[in-house]
Formats: sequence, C-alpha cells, structure tokens
Amino acid sequence: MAWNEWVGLAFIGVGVLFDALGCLGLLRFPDIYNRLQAGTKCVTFGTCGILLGILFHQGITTFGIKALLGIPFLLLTSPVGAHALARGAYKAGIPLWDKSVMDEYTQSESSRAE
Amino acid sequence: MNPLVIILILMILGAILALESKDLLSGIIAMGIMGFGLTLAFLFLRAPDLALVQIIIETMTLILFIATVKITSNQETSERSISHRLLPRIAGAVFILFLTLSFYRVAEELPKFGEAVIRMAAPILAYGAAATGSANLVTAVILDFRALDTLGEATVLFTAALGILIVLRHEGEKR
Amino acid sequence: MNTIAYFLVVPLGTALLLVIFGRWVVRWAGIIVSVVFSALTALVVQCYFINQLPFTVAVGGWEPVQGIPLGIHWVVDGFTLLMLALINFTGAIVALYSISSMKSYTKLRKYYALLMLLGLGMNGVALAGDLFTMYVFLEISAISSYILVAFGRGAEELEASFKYQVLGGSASMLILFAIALVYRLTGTLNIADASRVLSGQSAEMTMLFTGALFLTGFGLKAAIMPFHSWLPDAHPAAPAPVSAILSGVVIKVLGIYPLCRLFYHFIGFEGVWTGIWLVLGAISLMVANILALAQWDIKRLLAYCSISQIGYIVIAMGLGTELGIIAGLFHMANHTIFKSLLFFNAGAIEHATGFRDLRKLGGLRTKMPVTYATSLIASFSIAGLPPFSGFWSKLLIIIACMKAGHPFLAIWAALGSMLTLAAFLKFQHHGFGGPDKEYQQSIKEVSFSSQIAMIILAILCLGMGCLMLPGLRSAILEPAANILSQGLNATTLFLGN
Amino acid sequence: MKHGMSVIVQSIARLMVPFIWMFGIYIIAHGHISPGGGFAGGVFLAGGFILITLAFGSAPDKEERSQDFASKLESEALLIFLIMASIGLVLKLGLMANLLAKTHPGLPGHIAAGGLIPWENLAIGVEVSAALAVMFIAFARHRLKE
Amino acid sequence: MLNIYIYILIASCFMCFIRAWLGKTIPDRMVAIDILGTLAVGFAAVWALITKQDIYMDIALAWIFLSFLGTLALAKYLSHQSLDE
Amino acid sequence: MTLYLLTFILFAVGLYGVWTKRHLIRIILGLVIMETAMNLFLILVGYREDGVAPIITENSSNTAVMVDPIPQALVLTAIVIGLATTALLLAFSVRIYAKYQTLDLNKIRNLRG
Amino acid sequence: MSIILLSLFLWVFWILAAGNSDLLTLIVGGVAAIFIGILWGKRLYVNSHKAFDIRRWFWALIFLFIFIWEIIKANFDVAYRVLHPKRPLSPGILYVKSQLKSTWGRVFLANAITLTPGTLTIDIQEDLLYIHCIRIKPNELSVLRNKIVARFDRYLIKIFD
Repeated sequence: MAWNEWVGLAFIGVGVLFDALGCLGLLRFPDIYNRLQAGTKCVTFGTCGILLGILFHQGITTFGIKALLGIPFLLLTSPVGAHALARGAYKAGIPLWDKSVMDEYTQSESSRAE
Repeated sequence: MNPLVIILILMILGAILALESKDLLSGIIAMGIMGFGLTLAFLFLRAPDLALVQIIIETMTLILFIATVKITSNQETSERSISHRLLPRIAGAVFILFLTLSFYRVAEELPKFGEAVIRMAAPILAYGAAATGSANLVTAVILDFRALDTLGEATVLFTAALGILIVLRHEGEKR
Repeated sequence: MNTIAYFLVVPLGTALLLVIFGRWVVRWAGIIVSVVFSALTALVVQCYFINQLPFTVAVGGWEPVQGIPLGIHWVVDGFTLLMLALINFTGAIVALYSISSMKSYTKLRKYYALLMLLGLGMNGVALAGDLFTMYVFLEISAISSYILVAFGRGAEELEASFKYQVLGGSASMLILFAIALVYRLTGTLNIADASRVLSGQSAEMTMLFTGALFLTGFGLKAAIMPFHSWLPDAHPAAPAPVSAILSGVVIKVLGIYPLCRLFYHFIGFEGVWTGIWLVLGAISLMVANILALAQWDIKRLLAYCSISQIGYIVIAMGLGTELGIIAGLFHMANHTIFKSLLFFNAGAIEHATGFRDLRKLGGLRTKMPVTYATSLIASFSIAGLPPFSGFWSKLLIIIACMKAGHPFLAIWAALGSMLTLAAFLKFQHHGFGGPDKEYQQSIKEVSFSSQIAMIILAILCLGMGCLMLPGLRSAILEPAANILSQGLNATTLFLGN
Repeated sequence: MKHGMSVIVQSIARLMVPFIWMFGIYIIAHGHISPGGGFAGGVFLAGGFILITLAFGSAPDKEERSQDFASKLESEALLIFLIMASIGLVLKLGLMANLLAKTHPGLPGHIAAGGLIPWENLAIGVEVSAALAVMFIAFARHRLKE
Repeated sequence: MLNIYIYILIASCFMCFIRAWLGKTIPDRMVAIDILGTLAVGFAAVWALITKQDIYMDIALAWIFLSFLGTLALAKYLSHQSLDE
Repeated sequence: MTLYLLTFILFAVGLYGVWTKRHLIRIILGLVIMETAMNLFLILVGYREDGVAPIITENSSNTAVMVDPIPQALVLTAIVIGLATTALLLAFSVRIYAKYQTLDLNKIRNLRG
Repeated sequence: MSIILLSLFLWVFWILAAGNSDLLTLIVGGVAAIFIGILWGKRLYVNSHKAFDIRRWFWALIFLFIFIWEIIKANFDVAYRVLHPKRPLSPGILYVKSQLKSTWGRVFLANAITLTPGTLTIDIQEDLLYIHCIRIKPNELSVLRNKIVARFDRYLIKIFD
C-alpha cells in the first residue's frame, strides 16, 4: 500500500474512534446540554476525520472530491442542529444538571418561552 | 456475527420502544431510529437508491408526525392499572411467538439468504443498460421496464395529497 | 390492443384536468365524469366484439424474452372484461346520481376527481396480470375510497374511515408480504409465469402460508366475515353515491376478484382451500343476515346485507365447479346493480327526510313514488323473489351447491335468502308502509338526474335475468367462467407454452 | 423574535437552501447514472422548502397562495408525466414506451442517455416535491380552532 | 481493518440507541437521532471505501444535507412554536 | 434464515401494535413498523452473496454479480406509497382530535362494527 | 452581482459533485445554477462586493487553520473528560460579548463556538452570545469569556466586517 492509503486509514481510524467516544459521552454525561457537547461535537469531528481519511486514501478523484465536499457542509449543518436543540430544550424548561455552576441565561428575556 | 443481525435487533428494539414508550414523541423518535436502522440495512444490502430515499422519507415522516403531535397532544390520556397494561403485552408476546413459530417452517423452506432467484431480472441485468441507456438499473426498472408502477405510485402520492387537502381544509363541509 | 391503455389513461387524465381546470367546469363535472365512464363502458363492449379472448398486452413494448416476461403485462379475458364493464357502468351511474345529491358539499371537483381515481385504480386491478402492479393500483383505489368515505368530515365519517384505513393498510401489508414470498420462491411477479415456475417446485408450507396471507389480506378488503368489522361502519358513513360504489363494486374488485384470480390461476384451487372458502362464505352469509335483521339504520342494514351477499359469492366461487363459477359471477353482477340501487334509495330517503332511522320513518310511499317503486324492485331482487334478477343467481348458486354434493350448503343458502327477505320486508314496511307522519309536509321526490339513475338501475334489475338466456350467457358469463374453471392450465393461454 | 427560529438557524438555512436545491437537481439529473432519481431529488426540493418554512415561518395568506401553487404544480407535473407516458400510445408502441431509448439509447453512464428517462425523472421530481410541500403546508398551517 | 471500523460504528449506533431508550427527556432522545444522522454519514463513507464504489458518497452527502431537518422541527416543537410560525 | 425470522418478528411486532394499541398515533406507528419490515424483507429477497449495487460504473461493470434490481424498484414504490398512507392517516387523526379532543380509541368509540 | 456569485458557487458545487466535465453536464449544471441563483441570490448575499476582496479570503484561510487546531485541541479535552471515571464537569451557561457587527460574522462565530467541544451556543441576541460551557471556574470568569471569544473574533472581524 502506498503511503497515502496508510495515512487515510489512520485518519479514518481516528475518526471512528472519536465517533465512538462521542457516543460514549452521550451515554455517560449527566444532562442534555452536556450530552450535546460530547455527542455532536465529537461525532462531527470524527465524521470529518473519516471524510478526510477518504480524501487521503483516494487522492483527488471523484471519490475523494465528494468526501471533501461533504466536510464544509457537515461543519455548517451539524452545529445548527445542536444549537437549535439546546435552545429548544431550554425553552421547553428542561433544567440544567444540578451540579451546574452558573446560569446567566435565565435573566435574559428571550429565554422565556413565548 | 453478521452486522445485519445486529442492526435488525436494533430495529426490533426500536419498534418495541416505539409502541411501548411513555409519551408519544419518544415513540416517534424511536420510529426514527428504526428508520435509521433500515437505512443502514439498505446500505449493507447494496441498495444505495433505497438508502438515499429512505433516509429523506424518514425525515419527512418524522416531521409530519411532529406536526401532528404539535396540533394534537403529546399525552396518552387513558390511565390504566398495571394488570391492564401487562395483559396485552403478555398476549402480544405470545402472539408474536406463535406467528414466528408458524413462519419458522416457511423460512426453512425458502431459498437461503444470499441466493437470489433471478428469473425476471436476468434479461434486465444482461442487457437492460444497453436497451434503455440507463446505467442505474434500478432507474431502468422503475422508469422503463416497470414504468406503470411508477405512474401508479405518483398517482398514489397525488391522491394522498388531494386527500390531505380535503381532510385538512379550513372551509366548512357543506355549502 | 392499444385501446386497453385507455382504461387507465383516460380516467387519470380526466382527474388531473378536473383538478387543474375544475374551477370553470365544476358545474358540469358530474356530467363529464359520467360521460367518461360511459365511454369506457362502451369501450368494454367494443373489446368483447373485436378481440379474440384472452390476450395479454406487454406494457411499454417489453415482450417476453424466451418465454420469461420481464415487464408488466395486462391480462384481458372474459373475467376482466366483466369486471371492467361493472366498474365503469357503476361509475357512470354513480356520477349521474352525484350531480344533485352531492350539490351541498364543498370541494366538489375534488370529489369527482377522486371518483375518477377510484375508477382508475379498480380498472388497474382488473387488468393487472402482475402481482405488484395489482398492489399499486389496489392502493390507489383504496386510498381514494378512504378519502371518499370521509368526504363529509363528520365525526362518524372520520372515525369509520380511520378504522377502514387501519384495517385496509394492514391488509395491504399482508398482501405485500405474500407478494414478497412469491418473488422469493419464483423470482418473477407475473402471475402466470409464477404459477408455471411453481408447478415444478415443491414448497407446500410456503404456498400454504402465502395462500393464508392472500386470503386474509383480500378477505379484509372484501369484508368476508371474520374480517368484516370495518364495513358496517364505513359504508353507512359515506355519502350515498360513494356507499353505492363501495358496496357495489369496490369490495368485489379489491377483494373477490383478486382472490378468485390468484386462487384459481396461481395457488391452485383444491385441497384445503375449497373447505376454507365454503366455511367462510357460509359464516358470512348467515351471521351477516342475522345482524342485518337487527339493524334499524337503513344504511347499516344494507351494509350487513352486502356482507351476506359476499358470502353467497364466496360460496359459489368456492365450489370450484363451472356452474358454481357462473352462478358466482352472475350474482356478483346482480349484486352490483341492486345494491347500488338500494344505496341510492337510502340516500334519497336521507336526502328528503334528513334521517335514516327506520323507527322514525314511514309512509313515504305516496310522497316518493319513484324511490318507492325502484326500492321495491331492488328489495325483491336482493331477497331472491322471482322473476327479479336475484332469484336467478341465487337459484343457480343453490343448484350448483346441490350438484357439487353439498346439499346442506344449499339449504343453508336458501335459509339465508329467507332471512334477507325478512330484513327487506322490514325495510319496506317501516320505510314506505305504515301511516303518514307529520314530518312529511315538506318532502319532495329527489331531483331528476337521481331519478334517472335509479330508474336505469331498476330496469337493469328486471332485465339482468336475461343474462341466463343462452346467447347472452355464452357471450358474457361463460368466457369469464371458462377462464377460471380451467384453473392452473389457463396460464398457458396468457403466456403460450 | 416573533417569527421563525434563532438568527443562527435562519442564516444557515439561507446559506444551505440553494445548495440543497442544487443537490436535489443533481440527484434528479443523474438519476440514471448514480443512485437517486425523481423521488429522492423531489424530496430534496421539498426539503429545501420545508427548511425555509421552519427557519423563517410564514404568513397565513402567503401560505395559502403557495399551497394553491404547489397543488396546481403537482397536478401539472403528473399530467406531463402522463403525456410522456402516452406518447408511445399515440405512436402505437404501447403505454409507457420509452421510444427515445429505442432510437438513441445513448451511452450508459452519460447524462444524455436513457431516452425519456431523465425527463420522466424531472416530471416525477417536480410532482413529488410539490406533493410533499402540499402535505407539509397542510399540516403546518392547520389550527384546531378556525 | 475497515471491517473493524464498521463494527465500532455499529457499537456507536447501539450506544445512541441506549441513550434513546434510557433518555429521560425528549431532547435526550432526539440528540440520539441527530448523532445517528452524523454517524450514518461516516458509515456510508466507510462503506464506500469497502466496496470501492463512489456512488455511496452521494448518500453520505444526502444525509449531511437533510438529516438536521428533523432536529430543527423538534426544536421548534420544543420551543412551543407551531411549525409555520 | 435468521434474518428472515428477525424480519418476521419485526413484522409481527407491527401487527401486534396495530391490533392491540388503543391510541391512534400508536396504531399508525404500528403500520409504519409493518411497512419497514416489508421493505426490508423485499430487499433481503433480492440480495446475492458478495453482490454489488445494480449500478454500472467504471469500477463495476460485471452485471452477473449484481444484486437483483427488481425488488429495489418495488421497495422504492412501496416506500413512497407508505409515506402517502401514513400522511393521510395522520391527517385523519388530526381531524378526529378536532372532533373529540382525544386520540384514545376507548373514548371515541361511537361506532361498533 | 449576487446572483452571478451564487450561480458561480453552485456551478462549482455541481462540477465537484458530478465529477466529470463533459459539456452537457456542465450546461445542465449551469442552467440549474442560474435558475436557483435568480431565485435565491438576492436573499443570500447582501454585500456581495465583500466577496471579491482577496484579503478576506486570505484571512478565511488562516481562520480555517486556527479553527481546526482549536477543534482538535478541544476534542481531546472532551475525550479526556468522557473517559475519566469521575467525569470532571462543572457546567454552566454564561454570556460573552462579541466585537462583530455583521450578522454573518456573528453566526459564524456562534457556529465556531458550537463546533469547538466544551462550548455550545444556546442563544444569540445582537452582540451577546449565551454559551453553555462544560468547565467553568467561577473565579476566572472574565478570562474564560475572553478566551472563548477572542480566539475567533479577531479573524472573523477581518473576514466579515
């Protein structure tokens, strides 16, 4: 195997590992906001890693370019989902973890549900 | 173990959760997870067209369900005692077991998984692409060999949209 | 051969044009739909004369390769043409009746478009020689009938339609499952081809299972007795013309017709199946009749009666003899006519008086003479009094039972017929007989177009007995019965050797 | 903050919608080469529309107009599909005959192949997207109290 | 090598599923779907590499584009808005 | 064989949901589950060991090892039909809620078969 | 102007996705791109002249690298917290103030913050961003606020404002 395939496989491996870690975080963390932190971020990063790995593995071919094309859109859409969900959860009145340190959002006006 | 088996178990658990969860939205979300499982299964079974369609149709179904729950309510109103809840479940489990046992003999008799009986598809695979010019043989089938089905399917969608317009209209029923 | 496609293209095109341009033609929509259906009926008659039956049409020009069909095939034989004639004729009459009776509803052009789509779906089912195409068109007609049932959007309509949808949806799934099993075994979807492949295989359990699935699925659509629970809700809830078409043709085309075709031409009609059909038919016949006797709501009474008549058809078809098949087909045609007429009558009564409870009705004889006369004809016909059409078909069924060596079944059928008579005497007595009541001051006979529709059907009720005459019988009923009674051998007619 | 979701969602929706539509058209146009086709692409077109509605909300009268438009578009697209299907009927080739493919099947794997297939895909795509849009609007604008 | 990746990804899916099963609140469950959508992208990508067919990349792209719609709809539901407000 | 049985169990779970649940949306969910199982079963039917997707590309042009395309076309049709029926059922349940203020079958039973 | 810009982007996207460059593919893509561009262009880019400033693209490139580096760093941090048996968390929500003026800049800042593990934008009001943070030390609040925003802010200003 050429060097680029090894690099690609390594990237994919890191990505898959982070996917698994993110899902583990989803299981282990205490409340919805922390779970969103662990889940969406690690998984997005991991998936980007996989796509990047494919780009390395395949080089600049149709295959690789499609993988490359996915990355910016993934980076655009996935945080939006997380943000909307966090905001929605807050407005639905789901409380923070009881060991949370502070909450400066309650004072603001838009935090209350319309 | 075959990854498909794991995915199928996941789907079955999802289905059970969809039917037995506490509130409706959880059930709907469990249905979404089952749909994801189906998508992954399509991927494994070499059906990229279906994986593509299934995932987006799943999202649409999810949205329609959420819209319905938004209009109606999320609560299941009937409160019933434990024995009332337990009895149908046991009956259901027995029912499922019975059906599965009755299917067992049939499943034994069927050709093994992975050995497709290619009869109608043989000529399509052999020269379908050359005859229709479509490299995607699934498209060749749905829009050429079995195009009538597609016409019917589009009509079904049209009819359903018409029906939804009729059922959810804001005007009165009678003039 | 190309003309066969018009049975699908013309209704679909009409429906679409009605939706797009309906705003300008909504006044004429009923007449347009009626004319289109009549034209299709004429096309059926033309098909009888021109073509050598049976024949198949390869859709899209994909002819079989080395005897293996690779596309969709339409199968046209006597049975198909009989069903097509019934569907389109009833469609025309129902559209004619709808002109005045549906006037008070909004979204009328969509109603007519849905009627067209219902006709399209049933035409597709009748023509299909391919399992999956049958399923797709089944869904079209099923979905449009769900919507039509709830067209008025009242609470009961919605609930009945929901029930209908849930049971119909699970029935569709069972049918699809059976189709998948067939494809797993044979690798083909063409009914004739699949039957040919299966004849060389031994897969008894699977075929048993498949047959059970088909019987349950189509039985649900046809409302055979253990699976009937949606029908007494859905048919009364619908607007009168819709219940007429539902009871008249939909349950037959979506239920009985595919069942006959599949069991005779594909699964093989022998062994356990004969017994199961006879038992199911006998149960539906008797229990539904008893239940019908207990009803006070006119339309519910008629709906239960539909189930019992379906029971007759199932028994006749289940006998498996040629005479039985002829009797069953004859009864199917008759039932289409008189049940539509009866639902028209019920609709007329409801339209005129505002309710349909027999306990409150009475003395309509003088106020609504046309309705009275036609309903009398229809009631006698369905109860099997000579010389109306129902008598001949029931007589044939009983004779067929005797000849096939089931004398008990013949007595059972005669008994059921008497119960039907009792139910309809109740209908006549409480509805039209008795003293005048005070609400009748403002009652008028229904409008002219509805009267025409009822009179046409009444004349047919009287005249359907002519189908027994040798010439007509050999032209219309026998080709249909012939193709069924050939059983599995008929498949060679569709595909050649 | 009366209408729609937060500004983040709105901005990203604004950015994504043209790309979603473009990808939908890509899927429709390459239906005979790569996975997808009229149905998948049509759902993408509808998805873009749904994203706009979710992110920005919409005024009732505007919704009614777009519903009428979508409903009409749907029937017209289906009519066009039907006409394409009946061309073969007129030419005595039978319903649904892919007559272009019989004369110019084209090279499989190219966008100019497949005879009528790309056009049929386009018609179906428009039909499906309009149908889904109709469904979504009907559900979204429905209120229990009129 | 790649098969091991597939198994790890399936294990991740299972973890998401467990969260959906346990999850006390509705957003908890929805996070699981959101993450499954992203995981599925990686899934399709790895699968494309295993089968060496780039047609599967189209599916990955499709999932990127539309899988967040459902999340948005639910978020809108949670913040007490109807879907067209 | 295991796969067939598991698919059938999924189907049976859906059937159980349709027949025993007393809430309209749960019933619809049951129907969706049945559809899912059906689609899966049809695709299992057409699978070939070590097959490739039925799309001719530069990398794979050997049609002899492709999986059966016909079930895939059927499922494509079935999926869209399923969506149509589901949407229609949901619309009906919305209207039923408007009439009865509940979706529980035990409370809205006016009609008895 | 904005229509042309959007069409161009879409066309490039089409070519990359289609992966072949025969003439008909390009033409079909072009037609579709122009169609969508006309439909949508006016609503997307308000100040389209900014897109032709080459310096902004240069800063965007630099921002990309910084961003990726931050993501990698933070990802390992979260991974550590996931794997740590005691789950060292002290979460909370705090607000930060951004220097950015343009909406697009703020949106990208919010997205960047959300993508960096450990921080999650919950709401955005004018220049205030409410952020859920996975690890807050209450006595170092101002440092944290600065740290969250400043690392992206200075580049985004150069790109968008």
